[in-house]
Amino acid sequence: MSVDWKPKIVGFACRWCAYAGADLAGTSRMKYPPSIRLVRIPCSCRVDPSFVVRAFQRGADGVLVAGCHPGDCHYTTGNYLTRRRFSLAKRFIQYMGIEPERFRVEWVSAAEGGRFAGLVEEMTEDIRKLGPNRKMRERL
Amino acid sequence: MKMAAAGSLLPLMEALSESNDLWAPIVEDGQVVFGRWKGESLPDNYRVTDNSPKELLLPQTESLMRFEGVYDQLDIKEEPIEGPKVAFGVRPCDAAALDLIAEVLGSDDYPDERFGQRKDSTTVVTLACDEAGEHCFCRAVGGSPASDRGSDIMIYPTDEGYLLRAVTGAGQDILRQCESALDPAEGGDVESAAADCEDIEMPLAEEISPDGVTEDWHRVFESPIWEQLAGRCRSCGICGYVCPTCYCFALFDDLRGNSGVRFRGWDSCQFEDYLLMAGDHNPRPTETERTRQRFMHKLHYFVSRWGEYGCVGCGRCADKCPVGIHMLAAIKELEEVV
Amino acid sequence: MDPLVPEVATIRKITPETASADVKTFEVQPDESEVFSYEPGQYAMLSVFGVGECPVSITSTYEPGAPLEFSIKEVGRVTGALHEAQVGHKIGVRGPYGNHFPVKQWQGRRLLFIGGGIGLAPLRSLINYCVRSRENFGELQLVYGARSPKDLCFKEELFDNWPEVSGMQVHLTVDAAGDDWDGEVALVPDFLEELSFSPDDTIAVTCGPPIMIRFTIEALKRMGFADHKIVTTLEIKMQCGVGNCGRCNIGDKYVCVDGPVFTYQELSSLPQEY
Amino acid sequence: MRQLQKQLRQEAEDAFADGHVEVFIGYQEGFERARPVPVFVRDRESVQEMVLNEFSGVSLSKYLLREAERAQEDASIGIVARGCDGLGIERLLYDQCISREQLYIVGVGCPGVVDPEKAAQLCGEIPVAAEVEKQQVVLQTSSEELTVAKEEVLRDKCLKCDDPTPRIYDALLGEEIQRGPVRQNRFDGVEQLEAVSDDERYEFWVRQFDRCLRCFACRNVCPACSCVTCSLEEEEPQWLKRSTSSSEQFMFHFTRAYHVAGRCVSCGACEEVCPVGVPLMLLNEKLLKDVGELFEEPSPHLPSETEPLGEFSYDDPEGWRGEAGQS
Repeated sequence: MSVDWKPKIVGFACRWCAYAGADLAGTSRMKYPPSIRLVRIPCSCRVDPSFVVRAFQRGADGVLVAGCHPGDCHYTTGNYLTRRRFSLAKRFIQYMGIEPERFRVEWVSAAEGGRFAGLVEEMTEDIRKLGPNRKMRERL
Repeated sequence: MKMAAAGSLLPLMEALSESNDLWAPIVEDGQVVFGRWKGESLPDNYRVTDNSPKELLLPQTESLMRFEGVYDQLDIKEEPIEGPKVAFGVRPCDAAALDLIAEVLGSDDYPDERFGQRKDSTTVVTLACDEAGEHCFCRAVGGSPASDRGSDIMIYPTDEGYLLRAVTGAGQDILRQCESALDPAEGGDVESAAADCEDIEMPLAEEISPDGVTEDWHRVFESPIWEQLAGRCRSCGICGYVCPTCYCFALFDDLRGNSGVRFRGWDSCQFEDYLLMAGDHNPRPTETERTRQRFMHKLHYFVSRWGEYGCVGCGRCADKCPVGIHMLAAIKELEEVV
Repeated sequence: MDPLVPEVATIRKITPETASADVKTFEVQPDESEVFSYEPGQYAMLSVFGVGECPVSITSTYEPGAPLEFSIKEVGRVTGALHEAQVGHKIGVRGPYGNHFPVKQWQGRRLLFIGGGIGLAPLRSLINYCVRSRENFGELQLVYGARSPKDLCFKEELFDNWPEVSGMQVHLTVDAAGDDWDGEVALVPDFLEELSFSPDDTIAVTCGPPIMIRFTIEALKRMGFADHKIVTTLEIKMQCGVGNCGRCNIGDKYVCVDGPVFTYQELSSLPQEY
Repeated sequence: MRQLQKQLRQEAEDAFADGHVEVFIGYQEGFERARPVPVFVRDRESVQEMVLNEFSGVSLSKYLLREAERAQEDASIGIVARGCDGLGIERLLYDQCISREQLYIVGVGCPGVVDPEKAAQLCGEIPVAAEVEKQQVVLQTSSEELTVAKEEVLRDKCLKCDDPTPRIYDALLGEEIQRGPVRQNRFDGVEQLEAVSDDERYEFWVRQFDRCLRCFACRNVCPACSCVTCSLEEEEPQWLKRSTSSSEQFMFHFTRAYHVAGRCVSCGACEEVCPVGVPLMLLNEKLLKDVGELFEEPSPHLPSETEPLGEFSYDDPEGWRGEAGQS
């Protein structure tokens, strides 16, 4: 592992909560590792599990899907579907051999800037320990 | 040049692998596949491998070139070709198939460089058959269980072990390389060993022959048998992908940012989108036209272009087709049409 | 060099042909070498890198040093990407491929060109060839139609250049017209029959949409043209252009190397899979 | 089975005589011994070509998609259905690809189908005939009769079957064979794989997927894969690149399996047609196992009005907490 390697995390963040939470972390000047690249999505249930595989293919060392807490979905029930979908997908991705630390699904509200920063910090540290991801990685 | 190996081919394979990239039939999760050799003896009683050795010469996907820049400052680099290989334990049908593909891809007008280079740098060590498998019919299409077509070295099984014969200069060189693992074939009669293989029973080939079935190809083309055969076709690509003589390919690009790769990859005429054009026109829209195309190509079009059948009788398509669309079944029904 | 690897070329000029610009003519010059020499009716494979490749007939007529010209209608992914390209952009070119119109055999004959829409593209190469060596051919007739006056391609040649050529006549028609059109309004095959050309010593060459070709051939046969004197070009999906990828066969013929130019006599002995 | 074949022909003949059946999907003798192939009988006279024996087991349900498209509006389609095809038909019904009124299902209480290759290993030749009895199978070769245990000679998927009789039919041939529970060990393979390390599991799949030829036979036979245009063939966005790199093979197999998650009826057709032996059911069954555990579906492979991934409950667990295999 090269000394200056830093984990790359792709984050899919719901625009109504997690993305706003990330914003809050920024405007509150909270410190967290610059390892995450956020993709703003309308709702966590917009995330197809194939997105996660695609992210690993294209070079992500970790993937985070972040949506509103159950009960708080802007579209009422989107995140309940997310919960079902990723309960299954998370296990399936691990079944294909991806370490569980590399892919997480979390609920982050717009008010939880600190929680968002903490999550990124925790994930970055977990992945740093694992090293770069080579699984499913494309070599073009 | 002839040599002998007593009992086992393992010492020969070990000797070959020392200075060569050795490929052979291997067992993987219970499947017999043609892959990079891993130190094991040849699988017991294998007939043909699931995949054909054609993929050594025409990989399922390969990148032809890389490009930097898309609309501007374009820089193209051709992809280098991997080093020489020895293909060991190839069956005579599969070795002949490599030669058959070379008819097309090696033709004078536009020789396929990548295929040609690989063909030149691959030494084919063929193991003649001492038994025909359930689906074998090489003899019906002009092949033989002892044929040395497309081979550099022939190995004939005998009661005592194996007799080896170099067919080409390249084969001779390779045999010399591993002389230590072989015995001089004193008293070994290669001709009679070959003749024994030649004579094995092959029930399917005795009954049915494609000779003449496509003479009146217009009639064959219009025959209702295509619709019957194709009725059960699943439009999957198994037959073409396991076929050692199918060579159809497609080109496709993959782009990341401003750089990318142009690939070449297998394609199958059984896929619905094989001939689908921009504007949704499809000259072969249903299973019927596509199934007919496959058989007509092997039994007539290939013959009229290259003077021989585009099939070597390995029987893979018959074995692997989930719904029993069998080359010989088609021929048998065509015989009735003619 | 692998035959499948194209040469990089630069787009020098883009000319919209139709009012809606769904057909554009691209002037293309290879970066590293001279333009290859080619015959009327041949085609080239054009690449937009990252998108793909497609066969396109060459619209220009070979002249040493002159750029290649391709008139392209936007129909699919690659042609769509080509339509987005700008002057100065790089594309890939390889060719020339396929057979060509047997212009040497046609010396001294009268030629009847029948085009529809973008089908005039491969004919343009042939027509300009004949115009350039005018003395080698008999009378030249062009019957050309498009959906509307706005869809007529190569207007300069249609209205200004070709009608001026001695012994050449241009007959235009449109399927539907507005106030700006005082010419013929008819489908090409009907117009053709109305004009009624003599089949004597004449070769009819037709290019256009499949449906137009079908009815044109029927009309030509009624006019007395023999099968081997009716010539057309086929379009089919291709990948390699050099007879290797196996895709474009019609019976035992490969459109990429045995075509795209076929006589109706040849076509009628092939399966109807095009 | 011979008796059942006679009954089947009678059923089919009656259906044609009634005039409402336009086509009857069943089996006929194939070109090779012990390999019957699908047949589409379109008239009363051809009914006699139909066979039903210990070897006729090719999955038929997916053909209904095409036949339904071609059939006249008021005509119906007859089909022979073993238990596995029965579930496949149910799948197509719940997915509204076909309607029940369109179908005339002749169910078969299926004792299991003989794998001709396994039989050939035991007999030294492909048997001429076979009879499946309670716990054993009698194989008839050209020269002898051999009695073997079911486990030795039935298709792998039959050994794990707990739905031998279709749940819906218009006529039933033979006795209804009671549902499992045969599959107490159904998820053994999945559990073994869950038990190894992530790296080992990854290597396992790399090896399996590298053999994959991308022939798409698994998708083409799957009764749960009924999309008009498959996402795997979509060009924009191109979900699946055409390269067969290890990376793309993961994308393919992930997508294929996940797109039928909660809808797979465990008929085993995909694995059966795979020409290179990719253990596709290990993927499907992992999803079935997790659907069962997470959403408390006792028989997750049985089709029903609701789809596990099309609904939710307010107190669903967060399945991503905990390791693979734990609930």
